[in-house]
Amino acid sequence: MRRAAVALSLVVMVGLALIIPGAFAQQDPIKIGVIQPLSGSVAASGNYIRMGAEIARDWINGRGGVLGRQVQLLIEDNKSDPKEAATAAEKLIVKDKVPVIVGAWGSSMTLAAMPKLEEYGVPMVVETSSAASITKRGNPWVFRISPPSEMEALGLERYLKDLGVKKADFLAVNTDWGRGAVGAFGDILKKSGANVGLAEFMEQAATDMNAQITKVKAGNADTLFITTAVEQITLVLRQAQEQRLTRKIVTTGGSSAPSQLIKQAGPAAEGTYHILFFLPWFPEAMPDGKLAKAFVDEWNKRGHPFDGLTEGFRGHDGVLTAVEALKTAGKPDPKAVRDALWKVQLMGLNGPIKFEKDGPAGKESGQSKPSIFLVQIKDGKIALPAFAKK
Amino acid sequence: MLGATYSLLGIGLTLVFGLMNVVNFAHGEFYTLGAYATFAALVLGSVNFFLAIPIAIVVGAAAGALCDRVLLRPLRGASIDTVMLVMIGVWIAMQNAELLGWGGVAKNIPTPLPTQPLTAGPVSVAPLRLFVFVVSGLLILGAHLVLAKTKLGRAMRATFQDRETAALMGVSIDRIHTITFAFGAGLAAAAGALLGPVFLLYPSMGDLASLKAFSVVILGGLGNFAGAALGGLVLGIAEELGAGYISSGYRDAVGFIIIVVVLLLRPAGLFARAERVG
Amino acid sequence: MILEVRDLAVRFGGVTAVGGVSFGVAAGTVTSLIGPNGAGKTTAFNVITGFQRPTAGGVMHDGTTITGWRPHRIAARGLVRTFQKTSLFPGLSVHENVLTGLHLRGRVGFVAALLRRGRVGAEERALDDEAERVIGFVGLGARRETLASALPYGEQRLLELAVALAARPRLLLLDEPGSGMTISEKSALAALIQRVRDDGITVFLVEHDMRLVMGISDRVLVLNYGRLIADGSVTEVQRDPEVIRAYLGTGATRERA
Amino acid sequence: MRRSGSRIVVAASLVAAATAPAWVWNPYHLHTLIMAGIFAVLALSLNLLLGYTGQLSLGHAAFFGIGAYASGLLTVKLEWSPWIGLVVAIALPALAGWVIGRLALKIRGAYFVLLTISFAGVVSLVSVNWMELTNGPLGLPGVPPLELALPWLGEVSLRTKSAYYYVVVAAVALCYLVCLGLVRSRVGRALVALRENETLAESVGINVTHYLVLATVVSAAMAGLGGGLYAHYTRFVSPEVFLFTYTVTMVIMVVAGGKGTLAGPVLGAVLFTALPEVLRAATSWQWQMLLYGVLLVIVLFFLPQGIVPAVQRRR
Repeated sequence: MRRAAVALSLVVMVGLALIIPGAFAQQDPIKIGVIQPLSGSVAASGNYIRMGAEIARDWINGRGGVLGRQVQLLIEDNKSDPKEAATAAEKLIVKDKVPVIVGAWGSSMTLAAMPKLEEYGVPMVVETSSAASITKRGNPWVFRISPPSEMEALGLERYLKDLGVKKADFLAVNTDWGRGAVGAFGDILKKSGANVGLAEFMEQAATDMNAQITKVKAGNADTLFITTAVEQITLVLRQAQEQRLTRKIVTTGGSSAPSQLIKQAGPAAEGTYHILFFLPWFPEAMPDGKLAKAFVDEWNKRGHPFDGLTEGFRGHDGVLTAVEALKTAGKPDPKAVRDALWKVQLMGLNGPIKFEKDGPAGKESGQSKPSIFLVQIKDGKIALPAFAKK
Repeated sequence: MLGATYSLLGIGLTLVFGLMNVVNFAHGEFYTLGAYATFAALVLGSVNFFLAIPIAIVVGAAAGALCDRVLLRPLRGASIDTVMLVMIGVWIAMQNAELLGWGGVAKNIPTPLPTQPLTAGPVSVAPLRLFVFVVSGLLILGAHLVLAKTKLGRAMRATFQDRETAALMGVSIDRIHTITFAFGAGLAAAAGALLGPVFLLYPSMGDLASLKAFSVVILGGLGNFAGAALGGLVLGIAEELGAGYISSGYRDAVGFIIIVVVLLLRPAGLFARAERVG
Repeated sequence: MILEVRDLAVRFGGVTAVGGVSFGVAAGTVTSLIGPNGAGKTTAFNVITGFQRPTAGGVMHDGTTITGWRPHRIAARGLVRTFQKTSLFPGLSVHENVLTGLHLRGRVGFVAALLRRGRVGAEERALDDEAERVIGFVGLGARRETLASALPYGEQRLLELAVALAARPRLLLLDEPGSGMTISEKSALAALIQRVRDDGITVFLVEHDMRLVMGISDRVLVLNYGRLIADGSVTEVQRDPEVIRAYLGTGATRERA
Repeated sequence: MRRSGSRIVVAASLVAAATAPAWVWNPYHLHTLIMAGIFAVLALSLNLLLGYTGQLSLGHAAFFGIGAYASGLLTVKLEWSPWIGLVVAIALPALAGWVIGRLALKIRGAYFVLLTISFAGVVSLVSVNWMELTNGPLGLPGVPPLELALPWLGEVSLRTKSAYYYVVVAAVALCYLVCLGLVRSRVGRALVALRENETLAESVGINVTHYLVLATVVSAAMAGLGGGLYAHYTRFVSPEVFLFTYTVTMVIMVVAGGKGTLAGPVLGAVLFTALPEVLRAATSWQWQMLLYGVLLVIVLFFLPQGIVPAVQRRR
């Protein structure tokens, strides 16, 4: 019988553990779900976005919240794993009953969470993911403020001549993001009459890229496009310098944190170009200079790493978008928020946010058209290239 | 270049397995610990870079000794899977503790060495990499000398050969196990301290290190010191060649494929002498 | 001859363990293989039961060459062995040990195990009865549910014998079954071996205890440095001058086995 | 007497499991239960190798992932019926298991572990790099849900959680019965003999190769079934299915639950699927995985044999 008792108590414990937390659901603040990779391989970026989201929350609450209620962020870790992203979405929607979610960083995580949005009818503001398929799948609950690689490449098109790109190689992280960027930028280059050389990939966790750099060095391209997280860019730049690779280097994706590169790669970063979506060095040059300035100041005041700003702004914009939709909807109801998202028109840190229809007719997802900026590292400082100044 | 640090990682792992029959999944975490300890000593404690490395080794070894004393000693005699799973738990806990303590943002260890590469004819080498290679080589040599020449080393080898007989000869098995584990952890920490400045520091950096260490160990034969040292070099070279000639995406596959082939052709490891049967 | 070994040689690198040995084992007898340590007795056993490939020579069972066969196939022909070092299924009970030994007597395969529960049940009952019989035969009836690893040493050796008997041997090869046993246990073992033979099972024995060997053997083979130096009845072998020399020469180290 | 006690518990849990959708009103908890069910299939599968033959496969995520991809690819790219996909999700890993089993003839213990890790590593890299087949890191979105065509009810979509829950429970029951059938027969004893003493097993006529390959094939097939169920449930497959963490989770479930027992893996799957969710509710994200690791160490420290054997010993 003792065996039975022990087994029974285990079952009861699990049951209680599952049920009790749900019993204390509070009514007061309006909840917004946030799904980010807070641990695992891409934890750094996910944490910056969390910090940005928290600033937006505090500002909004400081202004009296939304609909007369405070905003509460329910932050979930997707551990850089799609299964966890789906589970987190399920939890946020079903248990916490959030009317809107901001997330889920990587494209595979967003794609894994998307069936849940459709299943329960809850909208999600996608803040980072770049895969084209996210808005092309016909999921009418998806609203993306980050640019898919195609859009980013289009944004670069106008600078291609000034950059003087004739033939370019690609070095990208072997993920949906890196693969997508290589395709998109390659298409734009071909369209504008430049040649596309090598496309080399590296694993997300790889630390030694010498072999890829050797291959690039053996080619005759004039430009190297790099798409990966800032840590890996640092390593690539350092190793490229060790190998004396002389190429014009352009990083894509907007998260390359040039000031971090200056610190960690030093002279190896000199002369490189970076596509960014937020320029914390020149807040006044941003579409809403005052907002940008305030955000940068607040970020520094909180002691967050300055280098995280190029990512953190997305958390702010994501939450701001969600709150704006809540305000328009007038009630924290997922369906109303979804309808309201179509009407959102606001100025974020990146620039204007307004959703256009994308994807199969009748089931369109929302896609905002983000602003795209280009900076260069010059004399150990970040500079706007002459041709990119407004 | 990296081969030498792979060897350091592999030697630690192989010793722990050979002597203690523990599959140490937390091995990479001692590597991470070594890297962060260097960072802490250097940046927070403003200690000289060359002093920070031995500090990191000591910290790693101390953590290893603690881990053995607290977790492994009471579990001696438990099945190998149980112990392995405990180490998996340690791995998860340590990695997340690092995440908690240091944050997920990558850190950089500044070095006093010049970044301009040294050139000798067609070969160019970064001074830092040369430094890493030389120090790793010295550490491997040192570890070998400890094992081959000292009384402690003899006791360790005796334990490896035959635990009961060693115990009869008055060797304290518990003590030897603690020392072995600390030794392995210290070597892993040394690898972390050395590679930290080459790469960047982040909490999950140990995962890749563990993977490499396992590849090295299997290449060299489980429990085989010389095999691990050679295995590290072979893996380092094979990866370079593999990435150069095959698609770079399959770079890490090279390690796996070597493991499979070696296992099938020479299950005792590439450098094991044929065992006498009977 | 139930078993014939012809010109058997086994070399490890440069070391010769067995160097060209030929002998036969007659059906229905107890035949012993003796010799000083390192004489190649266990190696010969290993070759006969398929655990070791010979460098040269062959093994025939009932006129069929079984050299190089895998051990389980040889076992299926009725050649079953025990081991010098105690070899049991330590985590299983006495009953489960014997049931596992009965493997060859069952027919149920993967598909039947999943689909034909009725047949499995019938077979399991039959095997259970058989296990009961074997356990009773070696006198471990009272220990049925004890874990093998928890048995005292002497009973572990009996259990080994039971597991081997469960495999329904026609030729039972025992590798030092009496080592480590007390004198009274050994005499019980001797009686047991004779009962096994009376059941029609040929016994081939490697043993150091001369009293045990001489008491029960119908025939004795003597191996020294990998060569057969004597082959005959107990009395013949005891008088053989070469045997006496071999034993006196190495007598000092012999007891260490 | 004691037996009847445990029977009551078993019966009660069976009734609870069978009626769960009726009283688990929160779909999130049902989701957790479905995931627990899928992991129970995986844990049972791993247990067959680890618990019975004593061979630890640390590449089990490979079989799981192959199953998920097989079903995902057939249904997404060729638009075959998910049921056929599910069958292939069982067959293909079984084939892979056969290959691994054959390769592993002479390899045991730690070497087997490393062989399986490497196998998983290679498969995972293929899934990332073979863009034409797998979509690479982009993954396969839009895996269709399982549909059931019943002649008297018309087409029933198993899209709803409670319906899918029963599919998963049926799969767990099936795997449990397969394991039970094997274990309680001559076949199971042969597997255990492999674990306990391979040499002795051979000497009493057990064909070690045959049973090792058999165990690997059955185990791989079950893991593949788990993968297929996963693919049609989350409706998205990406290379992350090969993550080492999946294998680690399975091993945790088996060893902590009690390897070599049938109830252990199932209990382990339920507990260790629920634990992260409990931690999710109990603490902020920073502490979740840290506590998970610590709890794992504690469980093993005090119950090195696993929960079920510990409970059995105390009866």
